[in-house]
This record gives sequence, structure tokens and C-alpha cells, in this order.
Amino acid sequence: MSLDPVFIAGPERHILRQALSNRSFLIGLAIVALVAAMAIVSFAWTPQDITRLQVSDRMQGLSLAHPFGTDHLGRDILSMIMIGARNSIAVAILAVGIGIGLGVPLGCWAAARGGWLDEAVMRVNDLVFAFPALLSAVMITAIFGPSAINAIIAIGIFNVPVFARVARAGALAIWPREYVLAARASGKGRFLITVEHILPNIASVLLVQGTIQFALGILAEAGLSYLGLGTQPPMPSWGRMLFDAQTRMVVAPHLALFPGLAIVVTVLGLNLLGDGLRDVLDPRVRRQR
Amino acid sequence: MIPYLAKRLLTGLLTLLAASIIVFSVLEVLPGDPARIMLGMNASPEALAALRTEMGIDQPVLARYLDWVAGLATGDFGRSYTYSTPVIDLIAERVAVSLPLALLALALSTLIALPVGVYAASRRGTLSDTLTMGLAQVGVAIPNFWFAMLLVYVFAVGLRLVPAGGFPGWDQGILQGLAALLLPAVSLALPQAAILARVTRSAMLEVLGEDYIRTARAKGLPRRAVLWRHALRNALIPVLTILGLQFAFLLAGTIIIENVFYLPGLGRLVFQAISQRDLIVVEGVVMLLVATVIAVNMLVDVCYAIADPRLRTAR
Amino acid sequence: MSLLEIENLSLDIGGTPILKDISLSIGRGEVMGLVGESGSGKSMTALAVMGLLPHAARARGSIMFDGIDLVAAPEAAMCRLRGDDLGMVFQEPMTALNPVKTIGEQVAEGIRWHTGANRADAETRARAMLHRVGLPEAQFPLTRYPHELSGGQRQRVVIAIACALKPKLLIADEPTTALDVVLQAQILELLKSLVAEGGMSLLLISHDLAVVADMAERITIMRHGEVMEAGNTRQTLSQRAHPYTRQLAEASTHVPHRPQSPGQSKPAPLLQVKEVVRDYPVRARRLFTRPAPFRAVDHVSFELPAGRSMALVGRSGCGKSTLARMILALDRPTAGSIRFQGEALEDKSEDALRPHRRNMQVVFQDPYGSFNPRHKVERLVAEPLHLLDRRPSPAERRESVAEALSQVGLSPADMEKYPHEFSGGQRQRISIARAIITRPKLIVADEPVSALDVSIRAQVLDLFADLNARLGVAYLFITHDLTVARAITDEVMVMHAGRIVERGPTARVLHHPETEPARALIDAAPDLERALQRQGAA
Amino acid sequence: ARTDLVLGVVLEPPHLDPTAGAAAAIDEIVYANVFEGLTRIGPNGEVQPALAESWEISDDGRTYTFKLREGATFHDGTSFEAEDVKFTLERAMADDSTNAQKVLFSAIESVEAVGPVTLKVTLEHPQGSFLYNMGWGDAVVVAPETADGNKENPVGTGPFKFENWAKGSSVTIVKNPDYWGEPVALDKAEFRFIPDAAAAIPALLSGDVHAFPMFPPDAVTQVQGDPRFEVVIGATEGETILATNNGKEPFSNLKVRQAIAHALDRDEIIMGASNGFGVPIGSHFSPANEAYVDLTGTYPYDVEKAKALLSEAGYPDGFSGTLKLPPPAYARQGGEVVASQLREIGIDLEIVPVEWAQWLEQVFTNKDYDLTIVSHTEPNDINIYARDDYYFNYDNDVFDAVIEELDRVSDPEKRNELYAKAQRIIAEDAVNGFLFQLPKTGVWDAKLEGMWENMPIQANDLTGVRWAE
Ligand code: HEM
Ligand SMILES: Nc1ncnc2c1ncn2[C@@H]1O[C@H](COP(=O)(O)OP(=O)(O)OP(=O)(O)O)[C@@H](O)[C@H]1O
Ligand SMILES: Nc1ncnc2c1ncn2[C@@H]1O[C@H](COP(=O)(O)OP(=O)(O)OP(=O)(O)O)[C@@H](O)[C@H]1O
Ligand SMILES: [Mg+2]
Ligand SMILES: [Mg+2]
Repeated sequence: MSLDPVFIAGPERHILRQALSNRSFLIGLAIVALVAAMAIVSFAWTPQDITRLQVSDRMQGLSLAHPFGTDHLGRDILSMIMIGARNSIAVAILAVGIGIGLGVPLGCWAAARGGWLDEAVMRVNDLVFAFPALLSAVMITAIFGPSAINAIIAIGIFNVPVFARVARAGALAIWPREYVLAARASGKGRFLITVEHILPNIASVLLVQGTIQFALGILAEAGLSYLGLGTQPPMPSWGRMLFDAQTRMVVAPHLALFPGLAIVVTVLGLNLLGDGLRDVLDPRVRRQR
Repeated sequence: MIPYLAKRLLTGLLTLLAASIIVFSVLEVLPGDPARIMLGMNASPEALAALRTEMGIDQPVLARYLDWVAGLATGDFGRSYTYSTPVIDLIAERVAVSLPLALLALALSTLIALPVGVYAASRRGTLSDTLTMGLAQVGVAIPNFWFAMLLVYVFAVGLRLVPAGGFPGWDQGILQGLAALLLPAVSLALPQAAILARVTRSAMLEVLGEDYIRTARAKGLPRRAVLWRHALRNALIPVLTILGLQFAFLLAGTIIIENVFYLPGLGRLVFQAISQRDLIVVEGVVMLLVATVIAVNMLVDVCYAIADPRLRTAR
Repeated sequence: MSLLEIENLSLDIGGTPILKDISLSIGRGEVMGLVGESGSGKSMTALAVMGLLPHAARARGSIMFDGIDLVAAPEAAMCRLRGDDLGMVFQEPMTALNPVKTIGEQVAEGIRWHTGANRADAETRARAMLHRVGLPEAQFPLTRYPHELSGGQRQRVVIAIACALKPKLLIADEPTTALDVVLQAQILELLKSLVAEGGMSLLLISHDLAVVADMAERITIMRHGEVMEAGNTRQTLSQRAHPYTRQLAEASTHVPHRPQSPGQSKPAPLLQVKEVVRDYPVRARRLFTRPAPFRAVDHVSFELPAGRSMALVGRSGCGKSTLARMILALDRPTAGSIRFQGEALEDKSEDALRPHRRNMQVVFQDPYGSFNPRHKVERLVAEPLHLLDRRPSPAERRESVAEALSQVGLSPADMEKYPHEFSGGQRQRISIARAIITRPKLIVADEPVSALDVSIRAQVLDLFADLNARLGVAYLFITHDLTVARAITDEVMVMHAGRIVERGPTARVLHHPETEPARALIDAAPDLERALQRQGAA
Repeated sequence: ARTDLVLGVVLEPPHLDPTAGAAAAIDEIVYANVFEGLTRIGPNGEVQPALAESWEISDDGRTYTFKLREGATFHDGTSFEAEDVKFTLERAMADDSTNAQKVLFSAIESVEAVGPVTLKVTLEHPQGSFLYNMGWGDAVVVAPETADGNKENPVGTGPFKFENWAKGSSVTIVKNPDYWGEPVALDKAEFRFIPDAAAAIPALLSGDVHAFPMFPPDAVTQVQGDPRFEVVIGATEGETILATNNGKEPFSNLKVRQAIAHALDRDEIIMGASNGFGVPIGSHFSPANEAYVDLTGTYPYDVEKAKALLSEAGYPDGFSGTLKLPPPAYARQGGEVVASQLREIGIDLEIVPVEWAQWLEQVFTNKDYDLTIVSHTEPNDINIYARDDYYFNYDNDVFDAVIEELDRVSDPEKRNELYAKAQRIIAEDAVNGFLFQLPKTGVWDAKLEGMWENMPIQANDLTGVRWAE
């Protein structure tokens, strides 16, 4: 990879070189890129159109036509996994998006204002944390009905306090830095300082946390779908496929094998990527979980 | 320490109160009429009305909320709509499964993770470190229900070593009970152990880089003594946080595992109660779990103070 | 034969050479000073002796200690030596002790390990040792935890650990750098007496020539991983035969040339501080009683005329930085008033403060922490331009930045660089450039040179003096280092426990201190000339 | 031979009183085992005597005189008498009754205990199904002393006594030594609740559970051919239908409904929904019933014809709608197949999975739906098509008249004819998509005898079950 040095000056160039020599990062990146590519390709092409069922072809083993076999309704499992990747990624990204979109401003705000506001935000955070996440997801889906959207909301809500905490902790560590004092001496207000000084310096921590939450989101989506509370048919999802496979595991173990591996590999990839990023961006930051 | 705990207790109670409002109002908007569900499709309107009066769900919302909270405070969780037994009895029966399961899983994951984490940290960069941490990385990525499926097929169906599921009840003997909880506990524990091992290792590495480790070595202590006497206790502090989080997670997160192994635990109870609109049971269980999370967090804080003398006086 | 004989020691870490052919020897009972600027390899030399080098380090050459080659010795043999025959005191007292063990345990641990003494015996010995370093059991029971001690007290515990078994060689790696001058003097005194009574040899590492000159019979000067010069301390430092030695010695006694001392005529006061108080709330230890707040600044009043340079000196924690933050309107006083150019600051809103901020800038201690690492120099230096009423165009902005950079002796081309591409001294220049870009009337400088090596410190002080002369900026210099105060200020204020206890012209206060705190500060301050004189007398 | 049995059932009952709840899970445990009624439903859906030894029907068909068993006792030791039956029926009919099937008793005018073992029931009008009705679980006889406690501690007259209910886990019943009739072979039976299809397989394979009267059809393939187990595919009373909102455009259009009927390939649906088990049906009637008429050929699978009908109806490009699917596998999986098949003729269905609670509220109560898939498991329930306000929104006077007549006629031959007529009417009207009869995929230990093959009523009658030597 050759990059124009004009664009990457300063610390970034250094980081990129480090990243490209970090084993975790590279393996993680490769896996994630593969899964993402699979998801993107699935929009344009899948080996089989899975909306047309061929029930007579059900539960076939591995073959050239169906490299991963077919499921109980005769759908091509490879195609389902490809589309399922799209679904998993979308749910996880949106859930992380909700977490970042609400949590980071909240955390930064709490850190910038301090005092009772900080206290209040953190208490609300504790309140959300006190609810067992999965249970709350079950309740949320019970109210609004099971669907991918509600899974996103359910997972997203519980991402908010995670990011709020990380952002607040990061911001609190930056606020007493001398360059923030210098910026204040230059008459900059809390908002401007947050945007110019705080956010760029906690971005790497947030990025690392983002990949962790992304991986957790994929696991959570799989779990919810497995319980029948997440993505709904006919949209395939990895968790749902595992649920369907479970009753057929003795006769057709491949039904459970491939979706399970898809989850493991994707989550593994994201975790490796996160680890790598953390090593590269912020070797001193302890893992925030 | 004491004022700190008192403050924690107070905020804990407030959190609980806020939680009770949230839980109650969330369940208020749940679609579905519990009476209709009990009596089925062909029930007559009179029968429905009679049942609603019997269950007390024709009262105004506020009255029911106050009634409920007052009940909670005195340990009266109300009566299940569907089972028509006191909710507290239902919960007690289920806790007898969920709590031992969560504890067993926690014990397993701790017993596996701590030595592995310390070992890996002490041989940082060696092949065995890379291998164990690679394995842990995979362990973190495995969904526990999938792992459970695999375990059932290997150990229960294939080798017939343990029951495939179900729970005989503690009155059938402690051993039988433990045997039934073994696979569920393992499938819950292993992914958790993977996380814990990673946290332990990185906490150990962090601590091993501290100045006081160098001081200890400068005293002439050999590596092993430095590792166990100086590093581990400091590394325990972040590990404790994760342990606390995990217990709450395990207790609630057994829903899936209880489904895979059809264990009559809290998770199954609440899952079933939600689908049957047995709201009072849902409310009771959720409040119990929230209270547990809060209590465990406080316990973790106390453990912090024991592990870290700075907190004993500083706060 | 010498106790320690280092010969041709070379070291590389991950392929980067760190030490090149170091040779050094210490006789029994001798004090050897090791000086050099930051990064010159002093600590690595010490760690090589202790066998505590970082993982990736590879050492070649020989280190003979009492007949044993430490480079080749196996770990088990090193464990027997460390803590018994070899003791080491580290730089950072705040982190060198295990926070979860009592000080008694930490001192006794080495004793038990090496002598096999039982718990009670080891504790008795530990108690005696702690008593010896000035921590008598009556006030400091063995069950204290490190966080219950101050920095100086912790450093005493570290020394107690290192000296518990009367090592043959004690290595002290910058044992006082993190402490204020008064504490530094006490700790050095303690080391000196321990060495004297135990017949130990001491390898004292420092970047401060004055400290070494006072303590050491022989000195080794390092630079870039090489030994520049070694020999008798007094001779070496008074003859200054080696050019690097000369450079170091001159830099540490450097006094900037200040063209004209402002006359006695009193210009209008720029800054008026009246009866300022700042309280910090103290966390409750008991449930229902609110503890009295901690008073960090206690009824401070003074005036600073325009164009003058004033020093604020005092021991660590006496409230200097707190006062500075209030003057800069970054913090509000609990009581009292601060007037800048005749207008009260303490009750103004952020917006109303803007015109004043333009005339009042700040330079901080830490050349690394004072810049956002993600911004380029241009953006960093231009930050205060935000205060101008009219937003400058990009071209104007670059022009101002270029000018400010040339004022501090940097090239305008440096605008395109990131702060990490500069050395510590250059960074401090950038920091000053940022402070002068709005042409302020007052610069508050909080320990602006204490993190810099002596030679760089001299350059930065010159720059301050020069700017004062050329631009007529007034300074409030916060420092605990009296040489800085002496070098570039007209007036000195001595602060103690939140109060200003003494104030007067610099020369007067430094030579004839009137109050106890001022005298303590001045007596404790290391001074190369004085030290050399004393060595000569001895 | 062994005398204990562990039976896997899908659902845990909310309580154990069959006269106070609709849940089939109650009957699946206590019916015929713990509780008995005047009559009982036999293995093939026939009415058999139970606590009523015999009966006489007056000529106008309005008075039934039952001769009751002598010597029968309740499990608490009290004797069974006509007063108990009178109490039972009057309790079920009362205004504040919480009996879920009050309609079963709606024809009763009065009940009279003529003697200890003689009971006279007078009806307001003749009711052909009265004896059948008295065989329902909702009509079992309870004792006045214990009726209120039956939810927790059921006390009946049956061959088994309730022993223990481990909530969330299992119910255990044990042999009643004082039973009036032929003693049962089992000493103890445990009903274990295994809601998850996936959990059923390991439970069976590992020998934890001996029998699943309703094994998940999807899982049957896993044990077929295994000599340890017997797999018996029987019939239930569950007509699985693509229920259609006849009151809503465009489904109110007969041509549209016919088009849908032509577009459904039942074999493929059965394959997808229940693993190939289940008998195709063409109307709302159980093939196991002697009055059954095979109407599956009324609208044969024919995509072209379906498209043509759709064009005729004014929808040449099809239309879109929703398909609400309740939780059971037959609905969720069958729904995917149905949606795929209807897409072939241009009907684009959005699948909306719903929980039972939502299904009851949205579909059943508020009739807010286009299509749904559900299995109607009540026996002999074709009369629902005559109900006003039923969720199909179907109204046909001719059909209503047939059902009305059925109520008055008790001659079996005549009744069968009327049933046939009723089946034809709704088949031709294509009221719903008639898919298949839900199979009873029973799987049990090969050494077990006497398990019911079919499920004419939702019950697990263990009276004849024994282990082979
Ligand atoms: C509402 C959505 C959920 C949220 C916000 C959530 C959040 C979290 C968080 C913060 C953790 C880390 C805590 C710890 O490590 O102790 C975690 C761990 C975990 N969660 Fe969830 N969770 C959700 C639902 C689920 C579901 C439905 C599953 C189903 C399988 C699940 C499976 C896991 C697993 C296996 C872990 C172990 C951690 C790992 O693999 O890194 N979560 N979850
Ligand atoms: N763990 C390490 N890995 C790689 N390089 C290191 C490591 N520790 C120190 N160095 C490098 O070794 C060189 C010498 O470091 P050393 O700590 O001995 O300097 P020093 O003279 O003690 O400086 P200071 O006065 O700042 O303590 C420096 O250039 C430093 O960057
Ligand atoms: N935010 C705060 N909350 C409570 N106490 C504080 C706070 N900031 C400073 N203090 C206390 O106020 C006192 C004065 O602190 P300050 O930072 O002004 O000292 P200083 O003279 O600048 O010391 P140093 O030379 O070490 O920088 C110290 O005892 C410090 O512990
Ligand atoms: Mg050093
Ligand atoms: Mg300060």
C-alpha cells in the first residue's frame, strides 16, 4: 500500500506503519473485510435467490451447487449466510451508532459540565446498567413485537451508557491537561474545547470500544434472533439459522455448523481488530469493559 | 468507608425505586390482556370480567402501582396471574436453580481464568502465551448457546455422561442436581472464562510494568514471589470489576441457556411470564434482578476496599 | 580493588544502541556521581548493574561486583545479590511502593527473604530501619499504607527498603527529582549519613550538577550513552577541561543578560490581587459532619506593575498553581478580588473576559502536555487568535504565527510540523510563541523550565529575558527553583501554606531572607559554586 | 416390567383445573388420568361412558337421564354422587363462572339429582353434540369440597392421583389404589415440560424422557429408523388453515380467495411446515372423523389458473398484504412457504411474526389482519364458520342453516350428511386456505404399549399404557 505522504503527515503516518505491522490488526482487518465484502456482494448476487423456496431440495449436504448445503426449506445456506452477514452487520452498526450518537455527547457533556449534571447523567447510566440487558431486550421486543429494528433499539439503548462512560472517563482525563487550560486561556468555551481538543483525543478509545461493542452487538443480535426476538423471517439471520438447525442437528449438523462459524469468525475478527487498534492507537489505555 | 457505603445504599435504593417505575410503566403498555390469555379464544365476556376483578387488574394504574410497591417493601410480590400462587414462591423455586447455576458458572470461570491469565502474563510473548490467548480470543467469540448445543450433543447424547437437560429438583439429591447443572454451567462459564482470562492477563501485564514491581525485584524477590505476592493482588482490582459485571450478566443471561437445557430457572420463568402476560411475575423477577445487580455492585465495592487500602480511607 | 568495576559496557534495546563502551568504577565506601542530560543512559547503566534491564535489552562487556560478573550471572544469583549487597532507590516515590501492602511488610519482606528471619524478627529490624530513616514508629506505625504518606516520607520508605540489609553498593537514581528543594536537601542528607555510617558505596545519579557536587567525591559525566569525562568532582567541575563539562557547568549557573533593569520608578499596576482566598471542599469521612474546607490560598494580596517580572516561589503544594489559575480567570476565588488593568475579573462572564484574556497568556511546565498532539504547530500557536474580535484571514493568521515563531527563535517553516517532532526546549519555545501571539501585557509562567535539561533551560531563560526587554511583557514566574528566580525576576514573593510570607526585590530576598520559610528554601537550594567551595574546604 | 413413565409435553399448564382455564396443557395432564366426566372421548374420537355408566335420551331429545357409577370415590376419600355432578354443571353455568367453554353448557336448562346414582339433565332445545360435550375436559366432575383448590391440588375420580408439581419442571401423578374401574399398569407418571423443540431430541435420545406424544415434527427424522423408538404419525383435531379476513378487500372477493386456493401447493407446505407429516385437507374437517369428505381437489394446485383468477378479480399485477404468524413452527415455517408460493402469483406478503398474546388481540379479537396461519385444535369445530363476528368475517346464511339443523338432529347418519354439506360449502367458498391436518407425531420407547395414536382430544390418556416385559 502506498500512501501519499502529504495526506498522512505527523502521528498518523507513524500509526499506519505500526498498524500494518500489527498481526492482530491485520488478521482482524482481513476477516472483517471478508465478512463486509460478503455482505456487500449479497446485495447484488447470491448463489441462490432465497425468496424462492425449493422445499424439495431440503437439507441437502455439501455439494458444488450448494457449498454449505441447504436448509429445511431448501434454501442455499451460503446465500443465507451472506445475507445474514448483511443483517448482522447492519443491526450491530446501527446499535453501536445509537450508542455512540447518544452516549458520546452525553458523556462529553457530563464531563464538561461536572457537578450535579455529571452526577445525574451517571446515575441514569447506572440505572440502565442495573437492568440485565438481555432481559430488557426481551421486554422491549415483547412490547413492540420482535423485529430487527427493535433488536437494534434494544441493543442500542444498552450501548448508550457504555459509550457515555468511556467518553466521560476519557474526557475527564483530558480536561486537566495543560493544553485544555491553554485553550481556556485563549477564551474557548466548553463546546469548542470539547470539539477541538477532547473528541479528537478520545477518538481512539472510542474506536476501540466501538469494535468491542460491535462484536458484542453481533453476539447479542444472534442471541436475540435465536430466541426469536430479533430479525424475523424471511430475512435470514445467523442466530435464527442456529435456532432452526437445532432440531435437526443429528441428521444435518452442517445446518448448525456454518452459521455458528460465521458468528465466531466475525466476532473473532472484530475483537482482533479492536485489540490491534488498541495496541496501535493507545498502548497505555486499559481495556474498558 | 461507612459514609461511602451509606451513600451507595441510598443511591441503590433510589435506583431501585426508579427501576420500579420504569418496569411498571413499561409493562403497562404491553399489548395483550392477561385475562383473555388465561381463558382463551372462546371465553365469554362475563368470565373475562370476573377474572379481571379477581386478579385486580381493573383498578386504576396509580393504585395498582402503590399497592405493588408497598407489597414489594414488605416482601409481598403479589400473586401470579397464571399460576395463582404467590410470586415470591415461584421466584424462590426458580432461584434455587438459577442462583446455583450462576454461582457454579462463576466459580468455574474464575477457577479457569485466573490461573490461565496469570500464567499467560508471566510468560508474555512466549508460544504458550500466544496459544492460550488465541484460544481465549476464540472463546470470547463463541456464542454460549451454540457452545451449549455442541456440549449437549457430545456429552449428553453422544457419551451419555450427564443429563441432556431438565432439572430433577434438589430433593432428588445434591449430586443429581449438580449433574444437571454441569453442562449449563460449563457453557455459561467458558466464554466468560475467556474474557476473564484476557482481563486478568492484561491487568497483570499492566501491574508488572509498575515501578513498585521493580522495587520488589530490587529487593531480590524471585519472579514467582513478585508475581503472586505483589502483582496479583493489584491486578485483582480490574478483575473484580469484571467479576461483578459477570455475575449480574450470568444471573440474567441464563435465559438462553435455561432454554437450551430446559432448566426451570428465573430466565425461563420471566420469558414464559412475558409471553403469557403474567405481568406481576415479570415485574417481580425484573425487580429482583435489578436489586441483585445493585447489591452485587455494592459487594464489588466492598471487595475493592478490601483489595485496595487506598479506598478504605480515601473516600 | 574497586567494589564495582564496569568495563566496556554496551547495551542495545531492540537493536537500538543505548550505551556505548561505558567504563566506570566505584571503590568501597566511595560516593560516585553520575550526571548527564535526560536520555543519556544513566538509568540504563544503573539497571544493568541491578540486572533489571527491560526485556529486549542486550548487554555486552563486564560488570564486576565484588568478584562476580553481573552480566553473566544467572537470575537466581542476581536475586541473592539484589536487596542484600545491592540496593536501589528509584526516582518516583509516588509509584515505587506497592499500594496494597503496608510499609512494614514492604521493608520486612526483603529482610525475611534474604536472612530467613521469622516475621517478628524481620519486623523488629524493619522498625529500626524505618526509625533510622526518620519514620519513628510512634508517628508512623508499620501498618501505614503508602498512600497515607507524603512524597518525601515515601522516599524514606524506599530508602529503608534499599538499605535494610546494609548493602555494599547503594544506587540512587535521581532520588530527589520529584521532590521540592527542602525535601531534596533532607533526603540527600539522609543518604549521606547512611552511607557514612554503613560504609556503603553510593552511585548517585542526577541531572543536577549542584546536587552531585555536594555529595560525590568522584563524578562521571555521560552524554548520548557515552562517558564524556570522569574524575574527582571538584577538579572536574572547577577545571571544566572537557567542553561538554564546561557547557553543563555554565548552563547550570547561567544568568541571562538583562539589558536594563527597570528603574525604581513605579509604573501603573497591571495586576492587583486583594485578599484572595480559595477553598477546596474536603470529602466527607463521616456521614453527617461536613469537614472544614481546605484553604489552598489564604488572603493573598499583591500588585504587579506593568513590564515587571515577578517570581512566586514556595514549596510544593503551597498554592502557587491555584493562585495562578485564579489570576488567569480559569478558576474563581472563594473570596477577594483580582483586578487586571483596573478591572475586576472574578465576576465576569466568559464573554466579558475575552478582551482581558488577549492581554494575559500562560506558559505551562510540561512541554509534552501543553499541546494537543493532534494539531500542527500553526494551529497550536494560532489558538489565542480566537480572542481577537475580528477573525484573521488564513494568510494573516499564518503571518502572525510566523512572526511569533521567529520571535522565539524558531523557523516559520516549523508551522507544518507536529509537536512530537520537536525537542523539549523547542516545545517550550512553541508554548511561548503561543503565549505572545496576541501581544499580551502579562504572561503567567507556571514552572516553565523545571522539566528541561540545564542547557536547554539556559536558552529558554534567555528567551524570557529577551522578550521582557523587547516586548515589555510583565511576567509572573512560578517556580520552586531559586536560580530561576534569581536569573530573571525583579521581585520575589515567597509563599507558604497558602499565604505570602515574604516579598521584596529578588537580590534582597535571596541574600537576606527574613522569614523561616524563605530561609529554608534558600538554604536547601543546591548551588554549584557553594558546593564546590564546600568540597574544597573539606 | 417397569411401572414408571416420563412423558415429555411442550407446555406447562398455568394451573391444573380443567374447568377454569382454556389451556390445552391442563387437559394434557389431568384429563382421564386425574379427572373424569360423565362421558369420555375415546382414542378415535368416539363418545364412551365414563362416570355415567349409561344414559337414556327422551324422545324430544331434551331430557337426558344418566345412571352413574356406584362405588366411585374422589381422591380425598369422599364418595362420588349425583349431587357432585349437579354441583359441577351448575358451577360451570353460573354467571360468575370462569369456565373457558361455557358454551358447552349453554343448552342446559336444569340439572336434577334424582337419586345418589341417577341424574337428570334437561335441555332448552335438543343438542346433538350434548354427550360429546360432556366428554370435554371442561366438563369433568369435581367435588364441591375441593373444587376451589383444584388449580393447585386437583382432586378427581380418575385412576391417577396428583402427587407433585415442580413448577417450571414437571407434574407427577401416581396410581390411585381405590379406583372404581380397571386399575392402571403404571405406578407413577411424570409429565415433564420441554417447550423447546431442540431440547426434546437430546432428552429423548439420552433416555431422560420415555415418550413424547407430540414430538416436534421437524425432529422426527432424527429418530426415525432408530430401533429404540417407535414413531407413530397420527391425526389430531387440528385443522391448519391459512385463515383469511373475508371482510377485507381484496380477500372479500371470492375470485381472489379461489386464486389463493389454486396457488397453494399443500405437499410443499406440509413438507416445509411439518417435515412432510400431516394429511392435506380441503375443508375444515378432520380426516379421522367418519363424516370427513375429501375436498382437496376442489381447487387443485394450478399457478396459471390462479393468475387468471386474480386478473379476473381485477388484480392482474397482484397486490400486497400481511401474513401474521403466531409462534408455533407449523405457522412460522409454513408461513414462509405460503408467502413464497403466493409470491409466484403476484401476491406479495409481508411476514409479521406475532406472539400468541398479540395474535389473540390483533387477529382474533380485533380482526386486524389479512392472512394468518393457525391450527384450530378444538374437535368438531366446523360450527365456528357459522358464528357471527368470528375472526374470519365469513357470513353465509345457507351454511348457518346447516349448522342450526345439526344442533337439532341426533341421528348419526343424518348428522354425517349435514357435516358433509357444511364441509362443501366452506370449501367452495374458499373461506380460508385449507392446508393440512396437524399430525400427531408421537415418539416413544419401543417397549411402551397403549399410547394413543391419534389425538381426537387434547389429552394424554394413560389408562392403557404399560411397559412390555
Ligand atoms: C440488549 C442487548 C445487549 C447488550 C446491550 C449487551 C451488552 C453486553 C455487554 C456490555 C457485555 C460485556 C459485559 C461483560 O463482559 O461482562 C456483554 C457480554 C456478553 N453478551 Fe451481551 N448484551 C446484550 C444482549 C446479549 C444477548 C442477547 C446475548 C446472547 C447471546 C449476549 C451475549 C453476550 C455474551 C456471550 C457476552 C460475553 C462477552 C463477550 O463475548 O465478549 N448479549 N453484553
Ligand atoms: N524500555 C525501553 N525500551 C527502549 N528504549 C528505552 C527503554 N528505556 C529507556 N530507553 C532509551 O534508552 C535511553 C537511555 O535511557 P535512560 O533511562 O537510561 O536515560 P536517563 O539518562 O536515565 O534519562 P533521564 O534523566 O530522563 O532519566 C533513552 O534514549 C531512552 O529512550
Ligand atoms: N482541585 C483540587 N481539589 C482539592 N485540593 C486541591 C485541588 N487542587 C489543588 N489542591 C490542593 O491545594 C494545594 C495547593 O495546590 P497547588 O497545585 O496550587 O500547589 P503548587 O504550589 O502549585 O504545588 P506544586 O509546586 O507541586 O505544583 C495542594 O495541597 C493541593 O493538594
Ligand atoms: Mg533516568
Ligand atoms: Mg503547581
